[in-house]
Amino acid sequence: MKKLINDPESVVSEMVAGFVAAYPKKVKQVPGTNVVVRADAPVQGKVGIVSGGGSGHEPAHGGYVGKGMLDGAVAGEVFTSPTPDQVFEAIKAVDGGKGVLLVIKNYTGDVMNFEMAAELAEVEGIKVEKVIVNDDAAVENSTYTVGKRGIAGTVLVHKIAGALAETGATLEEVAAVANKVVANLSTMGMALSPSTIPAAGKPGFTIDENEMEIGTGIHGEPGIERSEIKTADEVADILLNKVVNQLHLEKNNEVAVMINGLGATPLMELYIVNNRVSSVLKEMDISVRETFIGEYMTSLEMAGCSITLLRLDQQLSELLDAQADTIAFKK
Amino acid sequence: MKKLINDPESVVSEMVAGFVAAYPKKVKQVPGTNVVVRADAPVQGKVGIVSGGGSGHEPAHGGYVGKGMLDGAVAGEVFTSPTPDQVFEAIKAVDGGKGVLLVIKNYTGDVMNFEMAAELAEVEGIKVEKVIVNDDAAVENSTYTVGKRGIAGTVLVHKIAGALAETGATLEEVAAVANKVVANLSTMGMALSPSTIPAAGKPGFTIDENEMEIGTGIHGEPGIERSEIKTADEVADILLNKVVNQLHLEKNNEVAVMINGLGATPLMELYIVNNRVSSVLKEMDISVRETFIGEYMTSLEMAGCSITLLRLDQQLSELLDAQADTIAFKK
Amino acid sequence: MAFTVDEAKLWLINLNKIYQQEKMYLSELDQAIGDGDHGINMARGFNELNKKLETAEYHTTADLFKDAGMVLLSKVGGASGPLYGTAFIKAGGALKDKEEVTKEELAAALFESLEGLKLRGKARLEDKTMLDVWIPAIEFLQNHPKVDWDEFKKLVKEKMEGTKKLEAKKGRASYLGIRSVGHIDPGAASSYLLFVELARVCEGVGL
Amino acid sequence: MAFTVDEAKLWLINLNKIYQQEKMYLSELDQAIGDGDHGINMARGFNELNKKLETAEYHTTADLFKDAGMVLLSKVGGASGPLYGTAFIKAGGALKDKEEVTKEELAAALFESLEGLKLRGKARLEDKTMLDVWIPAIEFLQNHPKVDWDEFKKLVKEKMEGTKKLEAKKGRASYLGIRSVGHIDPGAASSYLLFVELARVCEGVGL
Ligand SMILES: Nc1ncnc2c1ncn2[C@@H]1O[C@H](COP(=O)(O)OP(=O)(O)O)[C@@H](O)[C@H]1O
Ligand SMILES: Nc1ncnc2c1ncn2[C@@H]1O[C@H](COP(=O)(O)OP(=O)(O)O)[C@@H](O)[C@H]1O
Ligand SMILES: [Mg+2]
Ligand SMILES: [Mg+2]
Ligand SMILES: [Mg+2]
Ligand SMILES: [Mg+2]
Repeated sequence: MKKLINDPESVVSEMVAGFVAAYPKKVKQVPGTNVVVRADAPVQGKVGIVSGGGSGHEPAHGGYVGKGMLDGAVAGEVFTSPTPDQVFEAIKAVDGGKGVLLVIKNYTGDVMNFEMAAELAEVEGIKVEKVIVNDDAAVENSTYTVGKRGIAGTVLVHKIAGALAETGATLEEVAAVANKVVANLSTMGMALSPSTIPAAGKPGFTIDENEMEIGTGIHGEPGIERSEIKTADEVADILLNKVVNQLHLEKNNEVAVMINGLGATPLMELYIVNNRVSSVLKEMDISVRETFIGEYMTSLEMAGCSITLLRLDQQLSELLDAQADTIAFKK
Repeated sequence: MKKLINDPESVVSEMVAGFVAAYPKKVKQVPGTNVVVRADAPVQGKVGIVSGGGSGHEPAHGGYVGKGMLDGAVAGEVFTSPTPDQVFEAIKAVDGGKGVLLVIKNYTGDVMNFEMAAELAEVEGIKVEKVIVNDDAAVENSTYTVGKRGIAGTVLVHKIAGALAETGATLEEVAAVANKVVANLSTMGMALSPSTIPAAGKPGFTIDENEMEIGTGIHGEPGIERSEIKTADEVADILLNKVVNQLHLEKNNEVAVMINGLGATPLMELYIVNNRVSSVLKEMDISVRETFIGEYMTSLEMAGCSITLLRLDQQLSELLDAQADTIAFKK
Repeated sequence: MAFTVDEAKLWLINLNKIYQQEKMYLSELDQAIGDGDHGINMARGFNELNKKLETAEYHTTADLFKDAGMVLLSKVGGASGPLYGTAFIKAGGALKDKEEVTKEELAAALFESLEGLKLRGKARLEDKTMLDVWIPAIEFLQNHPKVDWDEFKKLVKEKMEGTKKLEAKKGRASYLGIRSVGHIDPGAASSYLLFVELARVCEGVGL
Repeated sequence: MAFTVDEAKLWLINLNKIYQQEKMYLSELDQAIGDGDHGINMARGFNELNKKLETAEYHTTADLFKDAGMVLLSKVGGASGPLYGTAFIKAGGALKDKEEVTKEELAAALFESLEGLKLRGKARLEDKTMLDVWIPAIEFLQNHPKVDWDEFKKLVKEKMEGTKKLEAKKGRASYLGIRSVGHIDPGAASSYLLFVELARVCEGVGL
């Protein structure tokens, strides 16, 4: 394991400290926690939005704290959901009187911890709504299982819910639009190499020089299936196909596209993937309103990428276009 | 070699195509070249700024094309300076009548190719100035050698020269401020793992599990010295020290800080490095006007980072703060 | 003989030692079918709990368990944090202010823990989770007026190992689908360790 | 006997084959003390040149060289592109419209190439660059009225290998300082190949 760290036990607290030190005009830390909130939090008369999860997904989630997106982000230990007390601190720090929306990625741990925090907040009289993001097309949905995971598409939920919250909308309205995004959102990922949790010291899985994993999540976990390594175009086709089918996209639909790097994959390769994605979508007469390419939701130093599509309508388009001024996402 | 590519021979052209397809409102490609220019190029009455170099440094340089930074970027083959004809195409495409500034990183190849392009442009009656960026503190300067390399600090030259060009300044003024940035700029890098040129198929150097390279550049080349792997704080101290000395920084100086990831190093680790950098600078009474953390000038999938400091004065501060609207750098 | 606050404390202190020892083993189980942090999470949480136990004084097992639950809740994280946290908080709640706890009372308290786990995690038997150890363990305690602790240890071991053949329906391992078969569930393993250590402590006082 | 446009063409066509063969070798030399692309650059440039030669017709060596220089300039890239490009353009310029070229004229043309290289790259002898092959090679050609091509080949080989002991002062290898010692300069190696192939062609026509 080769990492620029001091002590595996303190990576999260040092990361949060280094992050807050870099951007004092944009964010502040809730003392004694790994919670980061807008410098001007709580914003009175605005629904607060809190997200978070395990660390190791940077710039998620602290990078999305700011005007037009999140009010607060909670950083758990690496790949480990944050605890209810930390989430509760975030809720309290961002509540400006209109209630707080929790944007939760669909993992058992995240759901349970955020739920318990919501219960604590309600006891204190803070109105809380939850939206569960489950954009991962790799996992089958079933009433007997926990269902699909939340992965990179979550950033677009932050963007659009955040934009609506800026307009002074109610908690119910903000939750409704977040759920609408989730209903129109699909992501599929793949990995060429695994990532290593600092405290574990060795990678989450091993993978041969000529293999790749399809359907990986963002927690260094193995994917849904393993295959021979393929070209960028073939990979793009596999991922895109799954996502397009999942969303039942049709001619003349309009979408936003996100090509997300998982950590170690150069931007060059993401652009090459987009070269294929954009031409396939064009052939399908699906129009692309905006393309996001970069590292939005990573998995430490995993090599690989995910493709996200969000089907847009008038409302979602306008909110997507709205101003956002965060550290990792500016419009 | 595990890469998301189709053919090592065509990575650059596919990358440029995928890039331009993603951002049609911001950039356009000069047909038949790997040159990318502002969508509104040439901007009349504004000095044009062209930079570029080998590919593999993404988001440099295409990501910095846009209002307030570059007018054009030329992408050579991977880690290979672009050829004079391509640079010449960029100069022609961005000249709005006030001449063109070439921002060149100090490599023999870049200097020669850009110089030849400048000679071609002058024959056509286009006024051209050149600024050579040599911010790499790892390399000793000497009249007998080529001198210091240009690395991540180059992005701040783009930022500040670009901001002045937006004000309608003359070519001489823009070149002068670019040179002022260079005179106050210093960067030092290190690597934990090498990168692989697609067409070469294997890494540029090998490095043991318990070793690191100090003083690496951005071309997958070995560094200046090899040492035992150290903690993030120790690494930060080594790099920062060198840069602070190089600039002869003193109490009450004001600087901009850039912690640049070389490709595979997670943002988490860059934040941890900044945790140290910001506290050491504070102890030294050097004030930080702004901190940039992220992947600004990469070396494919190399793991490692560089630290850049730019000493600011009134003029540089104002230009640093000015608006910029590019794909990879927004203010 | 009875289970007092000292026994409860001994259980948790020993458990901490065990989770520190088994940190890598539990994480490796989690690397195979999850995200590889289960041992790290348990070791972090119980280490914090241990620090607390070194300084705090408790008069009742109920208070001890409630506090333990709160520490685990705020220090373990992930899926196991709210689950183990809930388990101890519920057990504490069930024991009220009793100073000594009989075997029946302990069984009843742990039954409340199990109910809490089910409510929080919504998992069922054979979903390949810690419940596959908890459900048979509590059933055994409730159905045997006099517990044969060796039998009990054998049972939880069997059930823990039995998760190997199951396909996960809950938790991260469920994303692997059929590929989750063939691996022991990490939470079942940590729960197995918890029950074995409970058995040892109970044997010691002849419960 | 003379060096005609056919010989010039043969030289470049053979050189292309050689650079394709030695692509990995030259890149490995460059990986040791540079950025690892020299073989890739040369192979790309000469491949393009070869394509051009397959279709274009030339009446003079001068035109052929000038065109070759332009192709190399726009296809090789890096440091070697402008250098080899310049070398051929300068040689072409020196040869004007001669249809046949004597040994003296060829030597004089290559001397112009060398002057171009020096002007463009500002390197000097023993800076560990291609000049460490070019300078002695041209000197030899100019100082020997009748060239012993075997001697010539021996000389350029020696000079190429001689770069091993030098510390680089120019080009990327200079960043390595003392660590550049012990490796052959990749540009010296590609220039060595260029001169060896020139010798073979000249031998063939008895120049
Ligand atoms: N819904 C659930 N009900 C009961 N136990 C669960 C549930 N989901 C997960 N678990 C248990 O939690 C364990 C994983 O814990 P841990 O690795 O610490 O958290 P995470 O999965 O969030 O990384 C699993 O092995 C399983 O036994
Ligand atoms: N200033 C110079 N003068 C002459 N030759 C040079 C000079 N700089 C570099 N070279 C030659 O160029 C070679 C490297 O070429 P190449 O690898 O293609 O370009 P780059 O160094 O830009 O990657 C070196 O081995 C050296 O022989
Ligand atoms: Mg986890
Ligand atoms: Mg090169
Ligand atoms: Mg886990
Ligand atoms: Mg090279």
